[in-house]
Formats: sequence, C-alpha cells, structure tokens
Amino acid sequence: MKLHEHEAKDVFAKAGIPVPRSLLAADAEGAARAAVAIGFPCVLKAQVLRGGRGKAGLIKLVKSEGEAREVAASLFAGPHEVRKLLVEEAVAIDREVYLSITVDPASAEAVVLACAEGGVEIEELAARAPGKILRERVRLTEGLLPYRARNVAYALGLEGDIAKKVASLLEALWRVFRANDAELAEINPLFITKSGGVVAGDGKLSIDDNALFRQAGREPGRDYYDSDAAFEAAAEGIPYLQFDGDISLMCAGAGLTTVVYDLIVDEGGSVANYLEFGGPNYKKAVRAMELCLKNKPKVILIVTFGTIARADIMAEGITEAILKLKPSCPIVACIRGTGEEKAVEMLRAAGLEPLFDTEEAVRKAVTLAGAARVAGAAKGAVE
Amino acid sequence: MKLHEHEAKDVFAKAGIPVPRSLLAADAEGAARAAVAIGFPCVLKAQVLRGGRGKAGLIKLVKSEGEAREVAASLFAGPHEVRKLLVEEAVAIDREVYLSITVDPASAEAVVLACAEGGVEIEELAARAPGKILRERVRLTEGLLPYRARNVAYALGLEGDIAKKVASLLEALWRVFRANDAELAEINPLFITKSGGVVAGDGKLSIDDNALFRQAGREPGRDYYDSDAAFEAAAEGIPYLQFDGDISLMCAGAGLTTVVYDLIVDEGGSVANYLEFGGPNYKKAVRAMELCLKNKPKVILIVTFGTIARADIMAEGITEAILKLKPSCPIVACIRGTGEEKAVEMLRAAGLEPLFDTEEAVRKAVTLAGAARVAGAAKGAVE
Amino acid sequence: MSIFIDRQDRVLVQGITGGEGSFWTKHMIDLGTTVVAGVTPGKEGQLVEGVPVFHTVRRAVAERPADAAMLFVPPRFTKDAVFEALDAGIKKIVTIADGIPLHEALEIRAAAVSCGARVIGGNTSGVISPGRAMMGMFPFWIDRVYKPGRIGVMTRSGSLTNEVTAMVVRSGFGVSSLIGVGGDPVPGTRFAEMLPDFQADDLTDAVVIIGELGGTMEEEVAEAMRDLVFRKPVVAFLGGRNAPKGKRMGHAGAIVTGGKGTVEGKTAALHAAGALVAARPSQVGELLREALEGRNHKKERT
Amino acid sequence: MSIFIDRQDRVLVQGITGGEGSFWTKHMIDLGTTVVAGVTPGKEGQLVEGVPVFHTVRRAVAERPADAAMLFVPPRFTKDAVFEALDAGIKKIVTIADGIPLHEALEIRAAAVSCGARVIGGNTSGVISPGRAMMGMFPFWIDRVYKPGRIGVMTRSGSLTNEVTAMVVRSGFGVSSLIGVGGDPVPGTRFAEMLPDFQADDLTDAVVIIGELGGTMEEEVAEAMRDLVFRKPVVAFLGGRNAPKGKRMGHAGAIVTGGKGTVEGKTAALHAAGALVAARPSQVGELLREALEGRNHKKERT
Repeated sequence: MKLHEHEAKDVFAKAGIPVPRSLLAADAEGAARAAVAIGFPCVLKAQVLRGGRGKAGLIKLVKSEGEAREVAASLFAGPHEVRKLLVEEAVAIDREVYLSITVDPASAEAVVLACAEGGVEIEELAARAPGKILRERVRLTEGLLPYRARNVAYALGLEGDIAKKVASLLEALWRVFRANDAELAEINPLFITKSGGVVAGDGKLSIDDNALFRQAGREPGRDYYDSDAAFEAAAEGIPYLQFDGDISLMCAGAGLTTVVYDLIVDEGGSVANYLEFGGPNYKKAVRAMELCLKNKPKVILIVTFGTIARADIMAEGITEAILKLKPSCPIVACIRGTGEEKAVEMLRAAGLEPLFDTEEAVRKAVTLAGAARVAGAAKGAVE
Repeated sequence: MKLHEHEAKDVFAKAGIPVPRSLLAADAEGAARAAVAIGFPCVLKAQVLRGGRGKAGLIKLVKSEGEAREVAASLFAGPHEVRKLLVEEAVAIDREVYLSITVDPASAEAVVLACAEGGVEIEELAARAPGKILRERVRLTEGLLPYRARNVAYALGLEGDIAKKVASLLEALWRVFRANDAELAEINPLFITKSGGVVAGDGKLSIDDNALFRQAGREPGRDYYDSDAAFEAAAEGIPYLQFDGDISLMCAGAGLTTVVYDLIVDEGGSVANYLEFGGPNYKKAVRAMELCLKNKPKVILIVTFGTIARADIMAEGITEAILKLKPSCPIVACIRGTGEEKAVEMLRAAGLEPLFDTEEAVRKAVTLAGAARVAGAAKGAVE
Repeated sequence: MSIFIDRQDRVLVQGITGGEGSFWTKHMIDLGTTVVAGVTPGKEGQLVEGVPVFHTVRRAVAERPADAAMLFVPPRFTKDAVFEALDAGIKKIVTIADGIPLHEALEIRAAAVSCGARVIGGNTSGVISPGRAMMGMFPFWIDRVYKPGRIGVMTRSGSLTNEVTAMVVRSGFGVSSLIGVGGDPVPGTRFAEMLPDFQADDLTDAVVIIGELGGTMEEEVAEAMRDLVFRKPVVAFLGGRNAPKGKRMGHAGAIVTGGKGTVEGKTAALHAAGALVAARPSQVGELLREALEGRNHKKERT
Repeated sequence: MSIFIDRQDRVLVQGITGGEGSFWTKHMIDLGTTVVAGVTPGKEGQLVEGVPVFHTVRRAVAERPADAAMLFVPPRFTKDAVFEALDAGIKKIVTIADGIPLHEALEIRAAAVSCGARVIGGNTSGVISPGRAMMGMFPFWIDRVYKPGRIGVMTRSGSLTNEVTAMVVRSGFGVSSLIGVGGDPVPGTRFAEMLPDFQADDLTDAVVIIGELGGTMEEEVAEAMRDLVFRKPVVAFLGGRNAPKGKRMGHAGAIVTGGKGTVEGKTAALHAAGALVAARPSQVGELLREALEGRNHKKERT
C-alpha cells in the first residue's frame, strides 16, 4: 500500500523528521485559503500516486491567492483524477540529497540508498551513474545503528551540523521503515536549507500489504486505486489491474495470468483487465466475472491450471456466473488441473467449448475480440 | 535498582500480566480499609526489598477488618522498616510455578529460568536439584519468539489453555525485561488458579543502574536504601554500603575497597561502612568523609592506589575534609599511585602519618579501633 | 539421490492437524515421503495419518529425529515456525505460506543463511521429485505434468509451472526434481543457490527455469552459468515480457522497479550466459531438445 | 610477541579528541604503541598528538588500516562504537567505558563472538605489555607496578591490580602482559578465553588472576586448567572473601546471587585444578615462586 505524500509526511513528522509547513485542500477555494495561510510563494502539489509529478505538471509554485485558486482549479480539473492538493511552504534550498530505505532480497538485509544529487529519479541514476548511489546495508535484527547513519551522512560529503542532522534524520527514517513494515521509505529530495536545516521535500512510504493486519488504521480507500473495479476487487482480495483494451482476463494463478497477458499482446490483442481468481479466491468466479463485465469487454478469457484451486469448483462458479450475469460477450475457457474432467463436462453443459491449450485459447480470444471490434466499427458506421 | 513488589506488579499489569487485585496502604488504618475493599480473606504484604518475606513473617493472611488492622500495626511497628503494605486478594491456587528472565554472561544471551515447583527459593533449588530448573536461552537481537515460550510452558508439564496462557504471559514478561532494561524479571510464584487462570503471586523487577538514564521516572527514593547515609551517597553517585562496625572505609577502587573489607574482617575488626570514592568521585573526599562521620566510626581508614584517581588530588581533598570536618576519630591513610610523593607531603602537613602498605594500614586501623572500644567501654564503666 | 528431498529424508510437518496440513500430509506419504512426526501446540498425543503429533518441534525431534520440516502454518506465524525448526537443528525447511510479511521474510532468509540451512518458499507449492518424495502441495496425480524424468525445474510460480511442465512432458521429457522457490520478493532460497545441487545431481540432465519479471534471480542464474558453477543446459521461460512498468503483476515479487527486473534484461543476461529462452510455453520442450542435442554434439566433438 | 597488543599492532583510537582520549593517546604512544588514526565524528582533518582524525572508522581504515581499536567513548555510545569497529573488520577492541548498559553489554559480547573478534572491557583500565605497548589507561610510569617481566596478569579490577601487581614486582617478578577484563557483570572477554594466548606466549611463565566474588569467570579458569587448555602455573587472588551475601560490593559484577559466585567456591575450584590461591596480596609473590619452583622441580624430574 503506497501512501500519499501528505500521509507519508505525517508519519515522518511524527517520527521527528522535519517537513515543510503545509495544509491539505480538497478544492480550488480551499487551496487558495490554504495558500494564504501558508504564505507566498508556496507550492501546490497534487496528491496522486504516480511518480514524476514535477514533469507531469502536478507540482506548481504560486505567488498569489489568485494564482493559487487558478492553478488549483486547473489541477483538479485535469486528467489525473486529483482529489487533494497539498499546499506547502516554499523552502529556500541550498542543496538537495536523496535518501531511502528499502530491502535487499539477496543479502536479506535492509539497505539505505543515498545520493548527493537529490531530486533525480533514483532508477534513472542507477542506470546512468550507479557509482553515485551509496548503499549501506542494515541487518533487521541489528537495526540502523548511529554509526551507519554517520557513514551515510559523511559519505554524502556533508559536514558539521548538517551531517549530524542528516544522520539523526536517517535514524528516524529507519524507525519509520520498521514501525510501518515499509517496502520503501523515501525522501527525495531531502532539502538542505539555506538556514542550515534539513527538511523532507517529498515523502514516499510504501507499506507491505502482507503486514497491513498489524498496521492499525491503514486501509487503502478508493483514492488508492485507478478505477472502481480495482477498488472493489481489492476489497474482495482479488488481484486486479485496470487496462483499457478488449479482453478481460479471468484467470487463476499469478504467473499464468501474467503469461496470458504477454501472449495476448504478442498476438496483437489488448487487455481490458488483469484479474486473478486463483489461490484463496477460486470459489469467487461470480464476483470475478462481475468485475470483468464492468469493463464491457469484447471477450472474457478464462485460463486456469490449478492444484488446490480445483478446476471443477471453478467450472461450477463459472456456470453459476453465466446463469446469473448473462454476459453478452463471448467467453473463451481453458480450464485444466485437479478435477478437470468434471470441469469440462460442466462447461460444456453451460454452452462453452472448453479448450486445453493456453496459446490456442489466447489466439481464439484475440480473434473474437478483433471480429467484435470490426463488427462494432461496422455497427457504428451503420448507425 | 530493585523495585518494590507493588511497583513490579504495576509494570507487569501494564504489560498484560494478570496480577491479584490489590491496594497499597501506608498505615494500619489504611490497611484495614483496603482489606475491607479487597474482601476477606486477604493478604498483607510488607513492601520491603528483602527476600524470604514469608519466613520473616512479613506476609500475613487476615480474615477480618480487626485482624487486618492489628496485623498491619504490628508489621509497621516491627524491626524491618516497613513503610508500605500491599493488601492483596487471596487467590484460590491449584499449583505454583517459577518463572524468571535474567542474563547469562558467558553465552551473552538472556535466559528464561522456569521450574514446575513455584514459591521455592530458586538459588536453593539450584543448589539442591539443579535438574529441576529449565533454561531457555534468548538472543537479545532475536527476542523471545513465541515458540520458546511454548517450549517453556510444555516443558513445565502444562497442557491445554493453561499452557497457552503461561506461554503468552512469558512473552509479556520478556517485553517487561527488555523495555525496563532489567537485570532480573521474576514471578515467583506464578499462581495457576483453581478457575484455570494464571496470576503473578509475587513480582521482582531489578533495573540495570547503567540504564536508568533511559528509564523515565525511575529514581530510587529513600525507601530503597537501608540508611540515610546510603541514600545520600547514592544521590552523590558514591558507592556505599551500610554496616554497623567500628571502621569507616574511605577507599578508592571497587576491588581494593572490597579487599580492605576482607582484611579487616580477617584481623578481627569490623566495618562501619563501605565507601569508595575512586573513579569519577576522586575529588569528593570532603563529601566522602562527611558520610563516614555519620556513622561515628572509631577509625577512618583511607586506602587508595590510583591511576586516574590521582593521589595528590585525593590527599588535597582529605586535607580539606580534615580542616572542615575536624573528625575526632583517628585516620589511617595509605595513599599510593599517580602523584603519591606530593600526596604524602600533603598528608604529613595535615598531621597524618601516611603508610604505604595496605595490610599494615589495616592492622593499624583494627588496633586503633580495638583500643578505642576498650577506652569507650572503660569510659562507659566509669560513667 | 534427488534434489533436496528423497525417500529416506525424515520429514516433520508443522501445523499437521490443520485442514491443509492433514490433507497434504496424506498425499506426501502417498507419494513416498517419510513423514516421521507432526507438530501442533496443544495437540500432542494425536495421530494424523498415523503420524504422531507433538506440542513443539523440540519435543518431536527428541523422539523422532527429523531432517526436514514442512510448514503448513499461516503467514503471520511462519517466522516463528521457521525459527523453531532451525533451533531444533533442521536444515531443510519448506513453507507454502502466501503472505509472509516482508520484514519477516528478510529475517527468515537471514537466519537460514546464518544457520547454513535452506528455507524454500514462502508462496510456493514446494518441492517434488516425482515418484520419490514431495514436500508441499503438488497434484502429482496429474501425470501429464508430474511425470518422472531427467529435467530439473525451478520456478517462482504455481499454475504457470503446471502449464510449462506439461509442455516439457508433452515433448517427451519428465521431471527429476522441481523446486518452487516461490513468488515472494524475498524468497528463502534463490534460484542460483539451488544450482550446485542440480549440477551434482546425476538424475538431472538439464534445468528449466520458470521465471518472471522483478528481482534479480534470473540474472544470478546467468552469473552462475558464466562462472561455470552450473554447466548443464538451461532453458528459461519468463513471464511478464509485456507487463507495463511499475504495475505489480501477480506475485508480490513480480514488479519492475526502475530499470531493474525487466524480462528484457533477464533474457539478455541468460542468452549471454548460453541459456535458451522460450518466448512461449510451447517452445520449452523444443528448446530443451535443442540444448541437450547441442550438448551431445559438443560431447561427441570433444 | 606479547598478548593482544604489541608494538607492530596498528591502533585506532575512537573518541580521540576528548580529554581522556587525547591524554591517554599520548601515553600509549609514549609507551611504544603504534597509534595510526583517530576517530571523532565531525573532527576529520584535525591532528591529535600527530595522529590524523577521521569522521568515521570506515573512513579512517580506508586510509590507515588498523588491527585494533581503543575506545574512549562514553558508556551509552559504546555499543555503537564497538559495532562500528567490528563492521570495519577490526578484531581487537578495548573499551574502558564504566557504565555500559547491561543489555548492550550482552549485545556487544554476542557480536564480538559471532565476528570472531575480541572486545576487552568495559569498566577496565585496558591491556598493557609493559615496555612494549598499551591500550587503555595504565600509569606505566609507576615502575614498581608496571615493571616488565615474565608474569601474565588477568584482572577484573583497577586499583586492586596496582596493589597486587606491586606485590608481584616487590617479590622480584615483572609483568609480561596484563589484561584487564573489567569489573562488569558481562565483560566482552572472559578470563578463560585469554588463557590460550597466555599458554602460547613464550614471554609468560605463569599467570596471576586477580578475581573477586560474583560470576563464574574464576571457575572457568579452573575448568581450562583441568582440561589442560592451560598448563602454566596459576596464582589467584580473590577479593570479597568476607563480603556479606546479597550485597553488591564495588563492581557491578561483584555480587553473590544464590550459592553462585562465592569466593569460597571459586577458591575450591581453583585449588582442585592445581592453582595456588593467596589469602592476601602480600602472599602472591611467594606463591608465584612456589608455583614456578614446583614446576621446575617437575620439569627436572621428567
């Protein structure tokens, strides 16, 4: 679960990490009021969960109440589904650095990443000049001891009080990382101000979904998802990704579903949604099909090869879903694994022609979707 | 710093360890009222920092208000300097077990000690039947994982719900041990009640003095010490132990002072107090002598052999102390180490005859104390 | 000797009295696995499929020494169960748990490494050597997937493994040992760490790697091949070739962050190291044949 | 070669710019110790007694490799400083800090053991091989205590060591190496762990142990003697023979809890192992002579 910037900064501030003064606004008028309260110049920052907000025009400096109102209005009206703006004081910056903590699977340790060039995309830098990224590994059982924080601060070329402040800020960031079961805790950029302070210019905090059960009060709401269907699927525990193509995937197994996605793209098809109802969700075929139908797909493609996710149970669910939801689009089904003989019988009884080869199923789905598109276009031309 | 039972139980209760209902009383009338509130029968427990309270008659069952008042009055009036009574509900006990957590210096781990026989003196049991004591070691960086708690509970021969309750209680005791920087966290006995509960019958919690700086609110008051001098010495940071003999030790260095104590006893002498003004306290000779004089000793014996605790500085302090406090008892001084030549000059100027051999100094002190005792007795006989 | 688990290995099952535990214990035994004891706190004295149950691992191994532990334990208790097994000296552990907290996964792997033990999983079906032994949840009864043979398989996925392995079998091969390292971002054991075992295994002629986007495990395989730690033929199939950047697709570990973890990069690394990479499952068998023949040609020439 | 520290060892001083740090750095150099670098965060670029100062241990050893670290660091920062030295690969560490929190002392010792490193202290004067090198705070200028010779000394105490060692010297002996393990309940290194070094040291003929009540370090020495890990003569002097039970006398580690840690028990164990135990400091020299002569007699006979 990725937190919005303002949420991450709240967590940071509580842990003792300095953040700019700010107010949250939900509409243009509120943003204008907030800007007056914060003072000018100030920064309007769209609270959306995507990277590169600066380049996308989602962060704007404003110098007057009128400008604040105008810029806020255009941000809310833009194509990025902006629901909240963070109105933040403009900080007089001397320099910027990059700081983050994440995990290193191979060494089974956490790792602090730091760079004397803040504000850059760390991935881009990793590709371009990996030598500029400092790495300090931390054993979880040992924790980030102060000397490691000092190692980082001095390796960044900092001196005097600033080095000490950055070191103690990094210790606080470690506490955030641990207490929040974070996948990533990132401050990019960390401002070093002209007055000799350190301030988190941005904040990213991504919480491990597997640990949400012990993260009281963390429950991703609608604004953490890019569609209603994605939000509803998450509430159901069904892995789901929203796309805007023709074919709804209703598959079982993360790896298999991903490969079906690959094969569709290879065949020139396009995907409406990724949906995976395997594992603990294999009895949820009705709910899964309901979600798929929200996208008005041209085809629903069902591919499974299950072990515990029994084919017969899934086929039973699909039969029920067809009866209940009466989908108007064609369904391509390729169901294998434990109980497959019975599954095939059931699907045939429901009027489907089950296939046994994933690649064949994909080709058929793409063909049907293409035919539907042509037909739709023809129909549109006729109308 | 050893906590009183009621303080330890407060800490336990906050950590989720069940303790008996109780009230604290500071006089007999309060104890009677508390007993009525708790209900009869109930237990009056003297809050003193010594072991073996049961055998010493410091824990009493009472069955009526009158008995409570009477017993409380006699406990407060007794020789044990009882300042508070814990009035506690009597628990219907099915069995008792022993549980504690302490440190194991050799393995550098913490160790859980447990025994299916509760209420016994663990040291006595360790001597008598060491095989009955279960040990479960815990790495501090790893913490007490639930499986270790289960290992202990089932090894105690517990079953069903009781085993689970004891295991989770032990996990709570671990949190107490760690959060309080404990040297020892002990529940002896742990009651297993007839109704299938677990309740801490007694509570010991000893906090590492070196970690008191981070244990907010823990500052041992007067009732943690067995004399005013001991309390004052502690406030000064001067290691001090109260005895009731003739010779006040005013030495430097823990090991050396301990050996001087040994040698005095060997020579048939007796010690009024152990006081060690070495290390960080070597400039505190005046305060040290003041504390010694509170005991009206027959002799003050000064033995040092210092490195950083410079002999000349200590001699200077002793000279000042003699001038200021004008002790009426003889002083035997044996000061060696860094700056000793200058020290010897100063002591001579102050009218002392410095010695250079510890054993000789001890013999002289014991002889002087004996002579003083004889003189005192003679004087007493004359009066 | 097969990889990781064979008939003579003495397996302890943690969480044996649960629904999954008892169901799969039966199937493990059916396949030939020697299950010697089970553990469920509070259930000592019971029998599950004839296997005696103990309160703790320590009590179990005191009576029934074990070489391996199979965990049917919920994700949030998995760290405790793994540490309990490690503490009892068990060096081979498989956990199927799907949803182990990330920080605990780090601790599990760190502890295993420091004990010289191997933890397979979580988020895996486990380990199987068809016809010999199994730890986990494999439908070994689907014999068009789990046919014994001489191809080693390592995988990050479950259902995709069925898909790909079925293709391997359809091409006339069978499986020697299959190791599911699992789909989590921090698996207890990484692909490359299993390669020395496959290299030493005289029942394995070649290895199929079923990988996917995210992480660096496939690159590490390439490295082991380049360093000649592994010298048998490798055929890889990698899911997520067309996955959009920044979206977590399927497994928690299957995400491209920054430039790292793309299937493109993995494919290039594997190619450079001499592995063959299939574009679709149906190619895997054909590439295996090619790789094994190429090797035989080489052998004939040398 | 002396024990632990000798002239050629390259010593790094953590906390070198403080009052104690700079004072004793001068004296360590005066005695022959090779001090190569100092560390104080924020003070890089300074010189202390001609020794260059760095922000961190890592930066220091990058320019000036070191074998040993001497810590003049307050007790509450000692764990951090020890871990910093260990992390830089330093295997010999001395800390004089008096007042290290108990739980941190456990962590320090556990980390040292797991790194195969040796941490001496805290609550000690340190380590000295008179006339050769020194790490700590020894008044080596008091030559009636720190006279070079062939007797090894191990001690839990400071001033008592001066007292006892003066007696050893008065009897005509001198000191080869003196190791102050310190007076804390959990010292980083225990008496018995130093014995193999003294056994191997051809500059040491016999060892004097200055122990006291509390703990089990003296019993461990007896065990090492019984197991023939240590085969040179041992003379012990133990403080606290008459100490009242349950009172913590002097050092934090000097307390009898339960039956454990009495001087009586320690004396019996040492006697049984063949050590001589002095009742008072003035006997130590005499017993040393006796022990060494006994050994020579034995040698002559065999």
